[in-house]
Amino acid sequence: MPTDTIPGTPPAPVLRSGPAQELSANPTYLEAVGAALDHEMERDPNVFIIGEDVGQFGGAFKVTKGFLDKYGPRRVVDTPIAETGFTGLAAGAALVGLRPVVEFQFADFISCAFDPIINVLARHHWRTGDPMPVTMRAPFGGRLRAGPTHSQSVESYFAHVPGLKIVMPGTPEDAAGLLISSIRDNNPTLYLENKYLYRRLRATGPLSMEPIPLGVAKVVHPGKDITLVTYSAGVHQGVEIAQELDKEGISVEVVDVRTLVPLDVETIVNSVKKTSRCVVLHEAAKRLGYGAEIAATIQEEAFWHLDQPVVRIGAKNTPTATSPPLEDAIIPQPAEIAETLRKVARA
Amino acid sequence: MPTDTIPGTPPAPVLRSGPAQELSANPTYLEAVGAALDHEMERDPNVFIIGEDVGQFGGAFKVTKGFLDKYGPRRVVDTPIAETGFTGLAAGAALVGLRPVVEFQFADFISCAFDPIINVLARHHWRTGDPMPVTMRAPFGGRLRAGPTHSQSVESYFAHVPGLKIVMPGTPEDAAGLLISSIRDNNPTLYLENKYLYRRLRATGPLSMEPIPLGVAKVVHPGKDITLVTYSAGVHQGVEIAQELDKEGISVEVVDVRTLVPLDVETIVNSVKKTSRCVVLHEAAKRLGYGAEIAATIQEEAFWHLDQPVVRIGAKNTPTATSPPLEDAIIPQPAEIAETLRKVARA
Amino acid sequence: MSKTDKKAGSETLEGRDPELLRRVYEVMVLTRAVEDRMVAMYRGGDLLGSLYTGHWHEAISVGAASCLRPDDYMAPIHRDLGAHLWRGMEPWQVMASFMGKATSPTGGRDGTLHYGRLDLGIYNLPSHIPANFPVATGMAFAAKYRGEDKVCLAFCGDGSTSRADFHEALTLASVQSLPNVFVIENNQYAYSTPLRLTSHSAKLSDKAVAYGIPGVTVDGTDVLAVRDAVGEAVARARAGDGPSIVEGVTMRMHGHAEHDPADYVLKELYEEYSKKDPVELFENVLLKGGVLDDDTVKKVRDDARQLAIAARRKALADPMPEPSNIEEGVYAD
Amino acid sequence: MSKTDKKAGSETLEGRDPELLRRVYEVMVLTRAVEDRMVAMYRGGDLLGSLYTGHWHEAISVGAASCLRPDDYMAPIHRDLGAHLWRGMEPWQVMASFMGKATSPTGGRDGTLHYGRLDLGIYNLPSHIPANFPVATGMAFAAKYRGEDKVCLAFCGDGSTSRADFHEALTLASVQSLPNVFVIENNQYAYSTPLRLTSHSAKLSDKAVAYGIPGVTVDGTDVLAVRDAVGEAVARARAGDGPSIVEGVTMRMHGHAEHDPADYVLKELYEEYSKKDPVELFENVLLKGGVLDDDTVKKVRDDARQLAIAARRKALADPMPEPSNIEEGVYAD
Ligand SMILES: Cc1ncc(C[n+]2csc(CCOP(=O)(O)OP(=O)(O)O)c2C)c(N)n1
Ligand SMILES: Cc1ncc(C[n+]2csc(CCOP(=O)(O)OP(=O)(O)O)c2C)c(N)n1
Ligand SMILES: [Mg+2]
Ligand SMILES: [Mg+2]
Repeated sequence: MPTDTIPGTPPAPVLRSGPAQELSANPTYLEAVGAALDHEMERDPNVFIIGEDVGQFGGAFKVTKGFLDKYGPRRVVDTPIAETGFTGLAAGAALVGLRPVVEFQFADFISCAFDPIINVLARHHWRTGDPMPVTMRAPFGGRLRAGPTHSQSVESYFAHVPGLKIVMPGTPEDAAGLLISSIRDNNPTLYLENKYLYRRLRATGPLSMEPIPLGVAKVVHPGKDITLVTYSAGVHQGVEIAQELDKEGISVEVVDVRTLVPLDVETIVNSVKKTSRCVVLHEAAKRLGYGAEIAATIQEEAFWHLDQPVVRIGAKNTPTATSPPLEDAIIPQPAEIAETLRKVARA
Repeated sequence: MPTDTIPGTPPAPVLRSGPAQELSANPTYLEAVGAALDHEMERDPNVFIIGEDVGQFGGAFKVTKGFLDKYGPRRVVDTPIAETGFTGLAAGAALVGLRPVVEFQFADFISCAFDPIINVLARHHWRTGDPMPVTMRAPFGGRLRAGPTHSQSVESYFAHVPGLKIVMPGTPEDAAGLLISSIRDNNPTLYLENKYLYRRLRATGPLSMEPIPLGVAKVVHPGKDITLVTYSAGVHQGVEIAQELDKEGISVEVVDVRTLVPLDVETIVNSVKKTSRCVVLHEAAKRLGYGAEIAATIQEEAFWHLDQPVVRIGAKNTPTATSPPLEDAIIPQPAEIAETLRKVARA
Repeated sequence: MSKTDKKAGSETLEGRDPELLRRVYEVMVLTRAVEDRMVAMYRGGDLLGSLYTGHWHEAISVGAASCLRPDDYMAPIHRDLGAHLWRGMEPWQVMASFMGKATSPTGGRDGTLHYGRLDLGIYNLPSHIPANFPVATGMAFAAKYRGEDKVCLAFCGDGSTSRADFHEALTLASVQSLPNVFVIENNQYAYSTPLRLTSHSAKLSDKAVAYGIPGVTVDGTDVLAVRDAVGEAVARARAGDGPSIVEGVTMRMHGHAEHDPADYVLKELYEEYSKKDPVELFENVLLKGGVLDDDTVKKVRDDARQLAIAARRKALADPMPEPSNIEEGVYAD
Repeated sequence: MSKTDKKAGSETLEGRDPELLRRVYEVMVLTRAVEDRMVAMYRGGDLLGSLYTGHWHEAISVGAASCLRPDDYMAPIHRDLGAHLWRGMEPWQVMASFMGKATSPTGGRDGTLHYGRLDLGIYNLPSHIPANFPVATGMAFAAKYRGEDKVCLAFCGDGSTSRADFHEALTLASVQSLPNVFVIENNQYAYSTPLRLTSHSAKLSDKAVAYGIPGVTVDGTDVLAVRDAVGEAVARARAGDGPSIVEGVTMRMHGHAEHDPADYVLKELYEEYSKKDPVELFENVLLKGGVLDDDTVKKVRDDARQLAIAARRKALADPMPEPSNIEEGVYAD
């Protein structure tokens, strides 16, 4: 590692002490992201946030509200609309010792940074041995009636690419702990925030700022009849459905993979070896959604334990519609998910 | 369809009669692409080719050699280095009745047009009902010692995206017939040319200019013990290996899917239902390679016919190295493919 | 902010077609009336998401669109209701789009600002800005390819000038001498981002120098100044002399969208521009010039209000789409 | 082609440090010697793929690099062997890179022109051009962030000025007033594409107007003209006054790469520039100015040749990499 990447950053003056945002007793998913970012910026003067409208405006979804007052324009950087440019900028800053956190206003616009993400950030360490600690935050997903170019699930655009980590928290607790680990990770990390959950999902209590390791899945609801492998919004959906099916005598084990890359195959496979049946759920379109990788892997690793084929649930292979009746027909609904679990469990 | 998209193009003067390029008796994969493009440009005045160095230079790989002399600069358009720009230009031209064929100099550089491809071209027809007949040609793949940013397999960047068709011919005959269908198709089509095959693979005889329908797989080597599902360079590799394994008493059925989207699931599944064993092969990295979609689909559709799990063969989950011993260790080699087929067939 | 290059075009009405001036005025008034109704609908919770309006963009949007022939192409943005209405878009269709109704131009598949109709020669853009710029070069390319003398007029905001699409489209249009006119609607802000964080050039029209094409900045609240500049640019493009940039300077008088209180905006700017309502300014010019009298003005405003009210009634009554065919139409036959 | 803005800087050597001039000359000579050897290696089939050389780029590459401090950052391209050598890159490492040897800076994982060493403050760019431009803004951003007075110097070709990365990087650097210097190596062609199909602006440095920053065009075969212009720009950046563009006009005297016969190039250009070898031109200036005498010139050229020969020998003898750890290092710890 070149000497001049040893952090030489002067201790960053904090212009205002205390948290950038006051947290509620049961912080939301949105508050959890903000609190974790705040925590890391306080802890490490090399961490800064860059993106469109992240300063005075506090970001389109208000994740960075209060950050400008607390950290100043040096560490809270408003950019022109230039996704290719500021993603490449983050790469250059990371190469020489900073730890940029890039905010994409909507995950849909990460398409404009696809080139630098896969060709500048992802492949760099393997090519050169240089570090590339960039965290890319992006609010993704549908159900907000935002239409084909404001509702995309983007994980499948990137999961094939070597050198990226992909983090998709499903709870406020994980949102905090996984963002902290992402920022401390020395690799380019795609941290995808389900914007539908921002204000709808709350933590059960105060948040811990302990890092949660990347690559460790979690059994969020134990069960014995069937395994539901999912992530992001699928987690709370899955748990609610599992609780309902418990009453019907179907015991669903819900596994939250939490990070798609690296993927904790062991935890998934162990659950399937126990239940012998598996459904994979995500909001993204089904064709080459990450469910394809998970299903293909499960049948490779646990074929002899499977009583039924692994079933994938994803959105229809269409863009995401704006109009409610259309969007609801495209994105998997709880009733449909429950029905699929029943069918596979009872088959 | 708006009235002014009814082709109003004046018959295009052909400046020089006869083929743009003389074909050899057994045309190469490269000649097949050029001949099919030439055929369509002669046939339809709305078809034009646009890209970097496609004019006087005839393109980096010489696919359009002779085209400028034959069709002139109006229909053979040299561009600045502006992948986002000329891909969007093609979309606009297609909307009002032209049929652009875009050449990306290397498939690696299609990353710079990822945004318009998925957000402007792919989703447009579903959103609006307008046509979007754009064909995007890109030379992809490794084994030319060209390294991490000149050797990429790009199909997995796009196969998740609704509205695109993805065509990956494995023989000169298919290269011609599938390109003709792609150009006549009213949808954005990604036509991926394996550049390693350009001068290495020859047709068995003169080429037919009959269109080959998109979405129809082909059994290129019949067999009964095991199915090898593949595409592009995997086709001739697979057939050669199948012939070798015939001698060992292992009968391999090689299925060339030819188009990834739409995917001919029926032909694949029928073969697997016959052989009960399946290996999927591609040059792209394994994680979320298209083999994941194929394997997941097969176990969904033919689970009860499978004697063994579907095995995926793909490149290692690393960038593609430049140095021969490294690249050869990353990209699947014939011996490794044959060995996997033996294992699965005999298991 | 960008200084304007030329005096406002409204000093004199000499040599201008009164009939055309009246039509321009009518569409500007209708635009305002429809958007005011839509703001009410937003506040009343009738719309799906947020609402993007073009208050104070009417002069640029209608003025520029009015320089085109019906068979020319257009690639407008979310501030350009006026340009759509000029071309014959029905107000109720626009409302239906913001409501996700079955009767919207996309049948509710897309929605909000995505209502462009190709049968009116208008590109229906995605959210990514300015994706319409490269597409506009393609429409212009097609016209030139066919030997037609059509022009394509594309709009973008100040904030969009920093994007890849802007640069690559302008580069292509200039080296290929395409019949394009690129109008920059400089409303001082990109969402919350002020101009100085978007561009360091003195004027946004200075970017024309990078492409070796004409660039001019005009008062975007003066519809005749816009018409003069865009008219020149359209004539140049039609004559085969290539693309130009026209910057119109105005102010975004509402939030980025209606959900945005826009408390980040400098009060002075609001004060300055509250005195520069493009519709009122033009109305006064026409009254002073004797093209309109008070009765006509009243009638135009009443008709616009009635049309907007009727549109609102129809849009509210229109059905939501039915999902049965949702998987159809991903691919064209 | 771009006209130059200022007279060549070589009119006088007054006030220039002879020691520095000698070092610049030595590195230019070494660059030529090494590239001539590599051309021979290419023809001899010793290299993996093609070979990109910087013949006639030596003045821009070495001249610009020589304006930096050792702790400044640099983001050079495939014409800039000279800049790498100025910083201490070993010739044999470059040859090893084009051969995919284990001893190349990437150990054969990447290769050919991808040999930049971060320990020399040099970014190792991917193939996508000019991806090094946004990265260069980040290195400059980091320096400013830390209150250091480091500068980042980035190079690109004429053909790269049309790309997204060029525009977005320049926009960012200008609005944030980053300590960047952007050097455009205008060698008249982008692969087979002549300048007129790349840009419609009179000069490539005119693009600076779009970003409100200084832009200047100099004779890229005159190393002192380059040094004067880049030196000014570096001083400006270091003083906190923001980025600039310096265009150096030269000619690509070989094919795009050695496989390319470049028969599309205008003969006149070859003729004009065959008389403008930057190394010879500078040599004559130094001889005339009494900074060098014939013996020193002979010694410098002999030493360079010997160094290049030794490098070739070592690179040829070096081992190919061993694949056992190929899956390691995709992720950093
Ligand atoms: C590529 C891209 N990045 C970000 C956005 C989010 N966004 C939508 S509108 C907007 C501001 C646009 O400002 P400007 O171009 O000035 O147009 P205005 O809204 O001010 O009329 C932003 C950042 C987007 N639509 N596309
Ligand atoms: C985004 C992208 N598109 C296409 C290419 C292929 N390519 C490599 S070098 C080159 C020409 C570059 O010309 P210029 O920028 O003038 O540099 P020069 O080689 O002339 O020094 C092209 C088209 C590329 N590397 N990156
Ligand atoms: Mg604006
Ligand atoms: Mg060049």
